[in-house]
Amino acid sequence: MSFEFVAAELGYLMPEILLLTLACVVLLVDVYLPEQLRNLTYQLTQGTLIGAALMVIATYPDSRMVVMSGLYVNDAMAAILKLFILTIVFFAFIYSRDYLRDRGLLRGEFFVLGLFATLGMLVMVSAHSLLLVYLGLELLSLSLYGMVAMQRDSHQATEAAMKYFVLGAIASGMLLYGMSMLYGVTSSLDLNVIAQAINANTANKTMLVYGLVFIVIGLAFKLGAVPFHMWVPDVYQGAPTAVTLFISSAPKIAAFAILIRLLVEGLGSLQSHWQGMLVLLSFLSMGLGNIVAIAQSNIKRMLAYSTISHVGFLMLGVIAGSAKGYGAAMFYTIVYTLMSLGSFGILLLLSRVGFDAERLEDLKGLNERNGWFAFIMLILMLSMAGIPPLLGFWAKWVVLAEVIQAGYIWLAIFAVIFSVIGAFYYLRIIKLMYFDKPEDTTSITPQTDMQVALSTNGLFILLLGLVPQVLLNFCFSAMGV
Amino acid sequence: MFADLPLLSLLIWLPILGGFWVLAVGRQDNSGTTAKPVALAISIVTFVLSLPLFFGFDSTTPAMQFSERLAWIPSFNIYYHLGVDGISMPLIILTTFTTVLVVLAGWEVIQYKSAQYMASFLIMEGVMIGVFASLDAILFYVMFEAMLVPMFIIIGIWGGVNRIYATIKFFLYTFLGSVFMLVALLYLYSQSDSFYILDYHQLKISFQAQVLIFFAFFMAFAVKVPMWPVHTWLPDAHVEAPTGGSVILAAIMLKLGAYGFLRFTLPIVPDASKDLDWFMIFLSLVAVVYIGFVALVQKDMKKLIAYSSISHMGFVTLGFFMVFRILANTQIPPEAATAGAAMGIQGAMVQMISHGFISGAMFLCVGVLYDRLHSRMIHDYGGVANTMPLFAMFSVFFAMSNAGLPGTSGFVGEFLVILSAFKANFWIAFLAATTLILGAAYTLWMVKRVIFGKVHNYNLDHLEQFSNRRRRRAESEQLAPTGVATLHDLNARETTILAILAVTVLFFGIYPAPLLDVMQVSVQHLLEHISQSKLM
Amino acid sequence: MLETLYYIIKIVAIVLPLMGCVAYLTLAERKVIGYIQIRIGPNRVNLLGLRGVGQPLADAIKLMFKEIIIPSNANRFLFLSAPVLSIAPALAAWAVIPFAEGLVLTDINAGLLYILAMTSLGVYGVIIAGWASNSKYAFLGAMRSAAQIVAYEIAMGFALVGVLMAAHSLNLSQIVLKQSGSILHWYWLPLFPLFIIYFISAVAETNRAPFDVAEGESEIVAGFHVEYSGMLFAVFFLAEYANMILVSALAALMFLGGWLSPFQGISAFDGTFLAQHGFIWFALKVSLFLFLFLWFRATFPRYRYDQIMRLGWKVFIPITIVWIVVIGVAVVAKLPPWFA
Amino acid sequence: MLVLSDFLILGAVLFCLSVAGIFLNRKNVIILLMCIELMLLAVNMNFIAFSYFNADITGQIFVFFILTVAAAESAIGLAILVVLFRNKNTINVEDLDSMKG
Amino acid sequence: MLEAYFPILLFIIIGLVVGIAPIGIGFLMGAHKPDQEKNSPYECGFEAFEDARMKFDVRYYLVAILFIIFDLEIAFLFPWAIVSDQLGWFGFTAMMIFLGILVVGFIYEWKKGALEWE
Repeated sequence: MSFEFVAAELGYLMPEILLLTLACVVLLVDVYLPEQLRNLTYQLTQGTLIGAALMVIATYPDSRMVVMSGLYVNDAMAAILKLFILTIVFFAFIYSRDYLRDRGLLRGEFFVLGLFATLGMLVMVSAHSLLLVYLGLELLSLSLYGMVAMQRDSHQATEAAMKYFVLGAIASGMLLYGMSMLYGVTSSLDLNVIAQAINANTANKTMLVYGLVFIVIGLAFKLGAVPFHMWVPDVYQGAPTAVTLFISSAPKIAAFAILIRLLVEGLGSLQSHWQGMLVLLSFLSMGLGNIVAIAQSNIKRMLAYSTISHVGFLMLGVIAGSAKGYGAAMFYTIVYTLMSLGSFGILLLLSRVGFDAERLEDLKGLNERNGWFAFIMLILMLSMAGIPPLLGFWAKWVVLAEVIQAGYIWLAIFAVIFSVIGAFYYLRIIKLMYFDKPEDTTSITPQTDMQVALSTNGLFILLLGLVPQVLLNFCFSAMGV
Repeated sequence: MFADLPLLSLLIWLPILGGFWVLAVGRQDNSGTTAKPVALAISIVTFVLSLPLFFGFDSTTPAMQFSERLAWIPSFNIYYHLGVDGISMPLIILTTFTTVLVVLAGWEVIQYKSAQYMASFLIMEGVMIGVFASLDAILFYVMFEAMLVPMFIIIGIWGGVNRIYATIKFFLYTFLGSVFMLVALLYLYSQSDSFYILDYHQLKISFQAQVLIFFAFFMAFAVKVPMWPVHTWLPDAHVEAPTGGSVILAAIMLKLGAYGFLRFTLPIVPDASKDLDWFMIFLSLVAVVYIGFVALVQKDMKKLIAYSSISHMGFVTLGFFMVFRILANTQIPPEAATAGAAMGIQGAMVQMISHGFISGAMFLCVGVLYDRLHSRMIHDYGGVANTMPLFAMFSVFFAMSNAGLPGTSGFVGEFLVILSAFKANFWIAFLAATTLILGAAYTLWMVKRVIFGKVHNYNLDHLEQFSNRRRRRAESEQLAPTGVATLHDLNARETTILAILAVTVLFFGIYPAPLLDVMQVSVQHLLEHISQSKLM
Repeated sequence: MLETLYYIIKIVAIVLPLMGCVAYLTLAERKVIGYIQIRIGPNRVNLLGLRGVGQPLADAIKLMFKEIIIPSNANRFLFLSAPVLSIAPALAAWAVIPFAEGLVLTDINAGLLYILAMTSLGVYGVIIAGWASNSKYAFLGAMRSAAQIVAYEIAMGFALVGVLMAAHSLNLSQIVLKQSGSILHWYWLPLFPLFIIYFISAVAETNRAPFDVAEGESEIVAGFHVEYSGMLFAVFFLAEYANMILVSALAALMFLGGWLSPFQGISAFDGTFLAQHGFIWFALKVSLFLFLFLWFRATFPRYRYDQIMRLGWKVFIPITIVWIVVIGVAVVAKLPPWFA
Repeated sequence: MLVLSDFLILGAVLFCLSVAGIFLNRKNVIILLMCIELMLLAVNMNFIAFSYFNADITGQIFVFFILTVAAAESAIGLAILVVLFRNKNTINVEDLDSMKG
Repeated sequence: MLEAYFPILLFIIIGLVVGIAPIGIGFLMGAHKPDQEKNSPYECGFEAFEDARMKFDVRYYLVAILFIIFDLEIAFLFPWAIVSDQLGWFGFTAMMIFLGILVVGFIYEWKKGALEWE
């Protein structure tokens, strides 16, 4: 690899550069800030995200640009995913603020770690080299480990952090091992070169597939697909809800991005090999996720299993193996993160000083306590269950359409059966909110910005469900459909 | 003047947006003093707007009318495509009509979160119209599923004691059924690259695929109808639902399943339908006969009517799936066979409409009683005619029409179906005809026990504690007159509702021609599709 | 095979004098400190008529006959391996030290890296000794020592980065040769802060006074090796002094021009033996640093532990970072005479 | 002379050892951390072997980054270990079971 | 090139021998009369009443963690330092960014009191 540095190419990296710089600034500002000005950290963080988003828009590429000697790619997919990541993180911070303040976690570290995690995600999204994939992934993962462990006096949080750490590290190890095989066979870390080498049939197929297995396992670990999902429920349950919110939302987008970058852009010609593996992972994830979720009494844990099942659905789009299929998977990922964001947002809304809304019972009678947010939660849950015309339905719909197009009808049938099973536990939440009497009648009075944000989040799911083409256009154009 | 209005869109979106408006104006107010009039106004406007559909309808063409077509999801060739023909148009009017009555029915009873109640029904109305008006398969599916949510909420919030079990059962049953349809639609899309339902009617499909698609559709529509043995959600849902919910369920939602058979199964997979018609006929007859017997032993009035609905809907599916037998019958001339088949379908259609009116009316009657005494048990009543003569009159009338009394609309449908059944097979016709007896038996027996006989006048709430019947009886005689004895007759609102229904039932019973006319051409057209093989 | 033998002979030729130096460094220490404190120091064991010169030999023989005590509950294997782990790297590092031009066992390119690796291994001996002894004092001493070594290793590492930036080579001979010219070309001048920091860090790394809290006789008796006796203790002792010589040698190589003559480039001395490069200059420079070690011990009181850590983290590291930036500019700007 | 496959086999053996260590070890979290480290070293072994035999330097650059990340990872791992121990007074793997379901 | 490292291996072995030999001599020549008191760990005259491998200050951990990070930074600086003259201003700027981030972290831990020891 020869490295040619062209200063002008730095322009494409502006979002990342800005994020990194300002994350450092936030870190420094925070340590010098007196306690009563702590809000400034928050505002700076949000400003940073907005700035980065503007940069993404400013650097929106007309065509696929591979810069920095093949390390970094800026294409429509990258730009769109980045915008969503930044927006989702922005919302996540709005939701988290009061919760964190109540628990004494509203420290600069949370925001700085969040920003670094975001940076990691952006790097993953734009990675065009195994090296960058790895670095972005680790930057994200390490920040997340830290965020989970932030609640130092909580047994569960630290235990969750440990589990997350160990299993996350194993995942990285697996991924790396696979990458080493790819590198060995193709002598390059550049995804394009790898793809060409495989296409040209100069590469040793056996070793490639051997490496591919490890890469898929590593990705499955990171995504939380069965049977590599062990960490998901524990981390979701143990982490402070604000962190769970964070983990369950934007990082999925980044994980999706590397799934595409590695499997499709890098190893596209091995499709026949990875398709089979993904079919298995997807089937197991949808099945186990939905079935086990029914048995949960902790809502965070339930949502964790729901995540697992959604990951299975997401993979359906990738299994389809067509550009449209990838677009469908991208659509699914984005929609899922939006729903997850909103659902955990509601949980944060219900939590107060000294009280974490975690049990299913805590949602009882939400309709009487606050009809509007019960309605928002209703939308979110129905959307997760895939009831039309909400966005979640379209997400399931497009991946199913594509997987059927690809001929996997049996998989689609199982998918719909599992989603009906899944509908049960979402309905149970609606039941608790609407049909049961509240146990606790304290009114819910969130800050205005939180109200606005949550409402936007929920209504987005509802209204965009009526015109899904808007979002579909983004996803399909990103995949060049 | 209506020609250039997007009438169908209006019919769909007016109630839905109106529903949200009702939510907004009435959110602070449990009893709904503002929400209810607004809701009523919206439902009436919607009904009025639906009338031009009927009067402006060109019954000489099978083509889709009042069409609207907008690109919706161009990536998948999905259009916002609406239109009605002679099959769907009457059902839309049935929907708008019933909704007005339902809103009225909830006027006094609903005192808890009234705005949400009214809004749910209005949204429901819009969505149901959407189902009937959709010409795009995905639009249809979206509407078909979206309907579950308001109903889920209606049963869950305003329902009876076991409402939660019932509503979740209802939701999951219907949801499970319909997702298979989704897979089938997606498969059809992968074959035709289109979601236009009428395109599917032209599509050539291999037999094996047809069978699979048939069963996928069957899962969706049979649950909705509901056919035996997937009917078990219906009695539960009916029993637990508030009166309005029951009415909508019985009058319209069940029709969606039957409509689905007509719109999807028969024309899209005629070969599979033909091959499997024995299966459908068998299930329909089971519904007619076996469920009829089940209805006979019910103690709960709502349950009884629910089973009666299943039984009547069996008639509808029977009418649909008999056509293959009739067309294949070599003993009658082909023209007669075609006419007979058309008669069967038309009869089933009329049966659908009339059952919509009648079962709705019967649920309203039960609702009237339930509002007063908070019991649906037959044995808690008796001699109601003494205290509520007006009500008794209506009850008896609707019971008669439910049993298929000539002169009421209930008779027309049943008669036509049985008549055409004779052209298929005597034994089918014979078994179908038992409904005349069974229907009369269970309905009239219920009426006898509730309306006539000795007046029950004890305080039900007080007597709840005694499980022993004799002890109850003994207790009751020492109490001051309560119960049935204290009933007051129908008020003006209730009278109006029931009277409107009674007039309608009578009108179509005596003069079904308008209904049959609008259907005629569309049904003929449909038959052509059914009788062509779609094999690849 | 013959080659191996040849190497072994060479190695022995390095190790034996080195051990001799170590032995006599102990004597020198006692003597120097004695004189600084205005007393005589060891003067009883005469050898070749010199008073006190036999002292190290006598000490060695005494230690040989001492009982080796292995405390109960100690981890026997680790307990015994700790001293070996201390001394082996301290000796092995000499493999790449050039004593004069070309006078080096093996002239590898990554010499400095190798040295760094070897000196870093020394800390294991300390930690293992403290852990294996199963004694609170030993444990505490080991922890302190480890934290201290680790802290100063960073400062030391940064200082070495400065040297590398100036020399552009990891090869120690190259580093020396880059300094040729005159005494002003030696790196002590351009890298003055790093030079000072390197040497102080070296003192701390070897756990020598005034940074000897790990042993801290008056607080924790003897720190990590409190439980060691006889020859086990002797080996630790040897390791400490061998390390002292090693870091002095490194300081001489990297900052004082190794074997280069200080009179190089001064015309008055041209042609005299003083201007000749050679082992003698190297030895003198090493001796100078060793003398400083002894001088420190005689002069400074022991630092408090928090002062040690503060010095390492909050003074040395910032200074080294700043100086690296300064040198970076100088290197890129090709500042003469050192970076041209 | 050593050939590529020798290094790969060594790498694979190290990798398997680490995975086995992670999944068989039920006692001490620190051992888990060490196994993870071993796993990364196994990968490094692969990368360096490939880099050497393919005469391509990028593999070694990757190793450099892996080393760095491994250090950061172990730093975070140790930090989590410390808070975990302060909370639960144990670092026994089997005691990490407060969440079930 | 690897041959140059052979003497190093020899040297390490000899270093180990030099370490082991005196200990062996010590065992051979020295007395060997252990008793319980002699073998008990040093404890200022008290009986040892608990395991010596006790809990210790978390700061030691902290130092260890910081060390790992900083030492790695040095590992990055080494190769750069060697070729810093060839890289010119580009290499310099890149490394300054790297050092800058390092300094940010350093300031952070300083302000957070991770370097305090009292």
